[in-house]
Amino acid sequence: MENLLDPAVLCFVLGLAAGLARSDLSLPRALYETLSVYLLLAIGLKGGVELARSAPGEILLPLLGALALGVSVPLVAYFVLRKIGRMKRPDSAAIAAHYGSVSAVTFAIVLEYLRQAGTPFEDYSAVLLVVLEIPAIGVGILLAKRGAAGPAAGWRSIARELFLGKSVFLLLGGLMIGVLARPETIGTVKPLFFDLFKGALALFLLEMGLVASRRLAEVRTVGPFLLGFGILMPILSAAMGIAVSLGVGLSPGGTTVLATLAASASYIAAPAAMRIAVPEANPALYLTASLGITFPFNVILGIPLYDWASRLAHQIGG
Amino acid sequence: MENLLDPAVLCFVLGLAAGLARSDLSLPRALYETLSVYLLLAIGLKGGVELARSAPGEILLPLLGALALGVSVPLVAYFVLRKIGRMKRPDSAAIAAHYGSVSAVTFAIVLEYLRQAGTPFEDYSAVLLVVLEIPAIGVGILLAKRGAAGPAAGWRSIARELFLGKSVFLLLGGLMIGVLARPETIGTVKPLFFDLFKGALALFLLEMGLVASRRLAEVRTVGPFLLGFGILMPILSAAMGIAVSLGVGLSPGGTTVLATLAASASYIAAPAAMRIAVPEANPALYLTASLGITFPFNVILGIPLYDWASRLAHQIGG
Amino acid sequence: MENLLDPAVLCFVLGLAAGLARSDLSLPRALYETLSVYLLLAIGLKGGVELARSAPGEILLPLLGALALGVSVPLVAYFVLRKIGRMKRPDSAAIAAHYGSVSAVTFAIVLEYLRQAGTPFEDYSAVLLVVLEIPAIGVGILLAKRGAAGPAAGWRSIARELFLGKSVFLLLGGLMIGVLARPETIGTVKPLFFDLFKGALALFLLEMGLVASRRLAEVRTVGPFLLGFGILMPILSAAMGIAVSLGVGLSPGGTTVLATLAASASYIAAPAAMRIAVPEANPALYLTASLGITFPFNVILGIPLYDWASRLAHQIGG
Amino acid sequence: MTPTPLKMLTIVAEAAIERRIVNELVAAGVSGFTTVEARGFGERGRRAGDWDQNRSVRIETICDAATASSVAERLLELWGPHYALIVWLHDVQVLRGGKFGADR
Amino acid sequence: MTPTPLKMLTIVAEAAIERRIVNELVAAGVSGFTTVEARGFGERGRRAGDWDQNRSVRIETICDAATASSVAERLLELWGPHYALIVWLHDVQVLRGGKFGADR
Amino acid sequence: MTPTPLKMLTIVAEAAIERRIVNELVAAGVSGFTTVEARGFGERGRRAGDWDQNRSVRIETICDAATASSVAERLLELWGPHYALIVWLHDVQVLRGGKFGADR
Ligand SMILES: Nc1ncnc2c1ncn2[C@@H]1O[C@H](COP(=O)(O)O)[C@@H](O)[C@H]1O
Ligand SMILES: Nc1ncnc2c1ncn2[C@@H]1O[C@H](COP(=O)(O)O)[C@@H](O)[C@H]1O
Ligand SMILES: Nc1ncnc2c1ncn2[C@@H]1O[C@H](COP(=O)(O)O)[C@@H](O)[C@H]1O
Ligand code: NA
Ligand code: NA
Ligand code: NA
Repeated sequence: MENLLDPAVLCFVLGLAAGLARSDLSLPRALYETLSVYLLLAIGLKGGVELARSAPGEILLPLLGALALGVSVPLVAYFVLRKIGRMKRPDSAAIAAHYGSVSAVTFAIVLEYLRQAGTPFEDYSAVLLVVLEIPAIGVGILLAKRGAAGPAAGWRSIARELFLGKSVFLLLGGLMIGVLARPETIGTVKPLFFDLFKGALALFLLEMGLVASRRLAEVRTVGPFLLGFGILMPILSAAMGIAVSLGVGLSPGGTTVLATLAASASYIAAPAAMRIAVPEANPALYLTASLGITFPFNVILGIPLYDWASRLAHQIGG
Repeated sequence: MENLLDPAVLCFVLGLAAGLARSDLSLPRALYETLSVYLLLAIGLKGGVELARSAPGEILLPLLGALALGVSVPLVAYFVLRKIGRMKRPDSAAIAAHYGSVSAVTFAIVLEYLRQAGTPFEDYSAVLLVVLEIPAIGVGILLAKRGAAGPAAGWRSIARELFLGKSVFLLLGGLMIGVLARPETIGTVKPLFFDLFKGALALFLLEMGLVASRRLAEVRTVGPFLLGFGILMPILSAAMGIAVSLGVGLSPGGTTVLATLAASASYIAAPAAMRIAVPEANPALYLTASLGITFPFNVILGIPLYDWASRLAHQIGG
Repeated sequence: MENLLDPAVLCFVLGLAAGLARSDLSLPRALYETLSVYLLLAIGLKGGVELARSAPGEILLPLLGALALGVSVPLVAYFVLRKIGRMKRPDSAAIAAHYGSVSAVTFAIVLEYLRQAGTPFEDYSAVLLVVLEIPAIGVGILLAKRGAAGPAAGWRSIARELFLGKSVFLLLGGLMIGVLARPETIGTVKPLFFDLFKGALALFLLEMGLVASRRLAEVRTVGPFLLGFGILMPILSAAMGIAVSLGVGLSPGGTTVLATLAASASYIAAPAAMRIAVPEANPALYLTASLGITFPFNVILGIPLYDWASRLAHQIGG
Repeated sequence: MTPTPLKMLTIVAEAAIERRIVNELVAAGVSGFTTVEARGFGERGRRAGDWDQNRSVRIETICDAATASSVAERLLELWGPHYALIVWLHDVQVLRGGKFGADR
Repeated sequence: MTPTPLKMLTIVAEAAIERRIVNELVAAGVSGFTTVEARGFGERGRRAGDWDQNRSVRIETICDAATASSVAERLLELWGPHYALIVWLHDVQVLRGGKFGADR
Repeated sequence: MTPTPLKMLTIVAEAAIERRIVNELVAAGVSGFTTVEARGFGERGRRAGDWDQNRSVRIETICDAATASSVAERLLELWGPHYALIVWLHDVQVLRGGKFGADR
């Protein structure tokens, strides 16, 4: 329950409450956009600075593990959605892409969680985040189009949407700046990009709470199956993430990170790409599942759970 | 005069000057909205952290005092407006509600003023702010509707407007987060919500200066009575605030705070509620009085005056 | 090449890359406006605090030198554009005004550059920035209107556009606040206006990169002459700036500052004024030259070059 | 497709009554509406749109002529006397009339 | 109420001349106008609306046909040659014509 | 100047397809268009406009009647089935018809 007493998590709960109570609290879209650019860039920057400290060799195996997750999680999700949920193919594929891809904000929260607890984790974690963003989206598109001529908008335009989309572009850009910039000069932007990070995350979570509450309000319309999926799928993905982590030799902290990444569902890159590549999928379904159910679950309960499980797995495994 | 040499107050003067000189300086509304959300939340948070340190018992009496002020100030104001100013009932009631309610920004400025001077004040001050927001608005609506069937929009929809309005919601939400969050984790959002507070206040005051200047430009149209009211009423309210403070045993610093709260006029919660509950009141009147006259007066001259009077009262009383 | 490894410069490059690759990255205009207000005010504030430390006498000569530059640079630019470039009179005059005036952001970057390198510079540098903004715009208008009845919009309305334009107004306002405010109270706004400055500059440069990239994309349409002008003119102006600096006795750091100011081209005050005073000039030309060519050149290569030349000149001269 | 003639009802009002206007539209059974942020000037003075108390919204809804007139009258009756508010109508052609309830 | 037929004059122009356009409208005696932020594309290229120099405004004013035409002509004459600017007219029906000077 | 009668085609669509709509307009040879940010409500639910996935744009373009109809049909055909999208037409008069290709 301690996680609930973190101010950023409390801000999220406040936003949820405001939305559910139909308060007239609203934040300007310009703030939403600004904070999301800021957070992506800052996550990249921090990740880049840490990456510069790590040895190139040690990244390879975890990277391959992340890639394997990025492909297998959406396949499992698709199977569950089609066979158990009996959902339509495009909807299943689009939702699967969301759950295979990742949420940068959830990543930021788990890192803060570990820092707070004093748990160390691998320096190259941000690379795992970047690597996990895209593959699942490709898998989702392939699943949607099986047998069809190709994605509605052409592969080229989808690839551009992905690699030039703000999410990947800013994370990668930030990473590169973090790696390239000399340490002395990084210090000059530290007050904005590092010291304010947690506060900005809290403010963003307030806004996310408002957005999520509107999605949550639609849960009735999407049916009980998707509600269950939105909670059980991340737990399943986290378990897969823990298994892979043990396999590639991550530390307990790193295991929590990879489990949380696997459990998180994308709400920036995947919705944008799916809307264009699989227009026949109903956005209400994937947005409600990803943002209305899984995101709140992960932020409030999931992360502590995955951390507990990761540590347990290491105790048993070690 | 020293107050005038504070950078935040100077920013307000700069904004006023820009507006009066009809400079093309303008700040985006998204910034106005963002800063007002930020300030309300930060005031709440800080207040909550301080509140957590204070003993529950000591709050009771000052709270009752604040409530008494919140009811009596609008009654006095209404009397003055009706009998001396000969203004229409709805206008008088709406203006009275503004002067009985409070301005969170003015509250923030007086706290910075006291901190700068090293004057201590009660830990639970933010609770007084929250408690003073609403009663006067209720009083104002009752005054406007005396004998009538009820407020234009129904009591329920007005209550929701008030308690779920962004002003009360964020202050209360911030307070609760400040009380609930563990001290270690509050530290992580300190750079944004505490360290930047005064600078953000300065930027907000720049914008308020621009908004106030447009209101000030309308002073001619509202007549000399309202101009006088906008300066003398806050002084009268401050005197009432000082009397109550002595009665409930506040420190000199706390007295300055309560006097300033009494003297301040609302420009977020009250205008929103009055526009809906008393549509026949002319907004030009209450906005010009509250924002064009009283707010600048309090920021520039009022606060030092109330502080001086509070200390004097304590010397005489003590 | 070291300058390229500064995070703010790298952010600019990232923005340029995003724009040229046609990424869907975009920042809200409200952020652009907010950051430009913030930067102008912060530059003024910092400048004012430093100015308060300098002796009034020592400013006079450098001030006159700056004025001379502000008049002579646009004359030289106009001559080049008319005689060598064979451009139309209004276009030449408008472009000349841009190159005679200055860019506050370029100024901020050169100051950070010098601070990073530990090179001292004169305390009153911000005054030179303010003084250089306007004269060249006046010269440009006169050049455009030679023989004509007067500027399209009347001198009065142009003067108001200039002195009440946000650029001059905020710089001057900030300067005055910085000079007037008591040092203890300036400390309270330091976290926002001083500590965050470099980070905010980096974020602004990301956005400027996006804007510049669109201008850069138009370079084909403006022809090779303007491309050459956009690179060679700032070098020529910087040389003039160095000569004047030696004449008025600036330090090596101060010489770099004045050279960079001379080399920088305005993109806030001048475009706004020229659009109104010389409507027949084609904005695509001056915006592309100033923002698409000269600004990136100065940020990436120009500043290190001017610094090197300034130090060389002092070694030879000294 | 032959275009179906319908009415566009446009409303410019102060933001304070946006929610209530929308409720009226929904109650009148319109099939949808589109809102943009606005500022402006009118009988009740300048609305500069730079803070809560002086911003406006511009709402437009396509519906049949009868609904358009009756909603317009009702809005003016309810809020015309006390709020910054104007409404106007004009003719439009839509391509899929069914969507707007034209063939109900 | 029988609706009064009037003209809607809509102006899309670069933001640099907004203040001056508004002055012309006021000088022509219109009863009000509504402004929204816009971006777009035309003869003078793309106006992406993301910084001061490339944003546009869309201003609409309801007035009688004669005023609408004469203002439109005047704006095009004054700023058509040098600024991004288009104007168009269309017929509208308003419910309280008096407010727009229709029965002056 | 005698005003030239032309058509205004207005499109309200979810932001995800803005770029592609604009490409269609350009391909159809319109002389320009004007875009504003919008939110709203329709068949496909509420679009509150407060984050990427639920904002809309309102695009208007003046062109001849034939172009207006054919573009409208094409947009509805391409994206009507899967995206939040409505289009409508109305008559406008412009003062410098040549600019809009009216006398081509
Ligand atoms: N003649 C008009 N043409 C266009 N918009 C108008 C006109 N009159 C008023 N408005 C708009 O309607 C709002 C309210 O009008 P009013 O109630 O007259 O103050 C104004 O703020 C304008 O945005
Ligand atoms: N055919 C058109 N339809 C709608 N808006 C247009 C059209 N042509 C131009 N515009 C708008 O008017 C602005 C100025 O047009 P222009 O002077 O042709 O560049 C453009 O940026 C567009 O916003
Ligand atoms: N009847 C209508 N009148 C005006 N705008 C509408 C109407 N119906 C839909 N819209 C707008 O078009 C968008 C997409 O409509 P839809 O595809 O029906 O959800 C909505 O979000 C509204 O902004
Ligand atoms: Na995932
Ligand atoms: Na009060
Ligand atoms: Na220059």
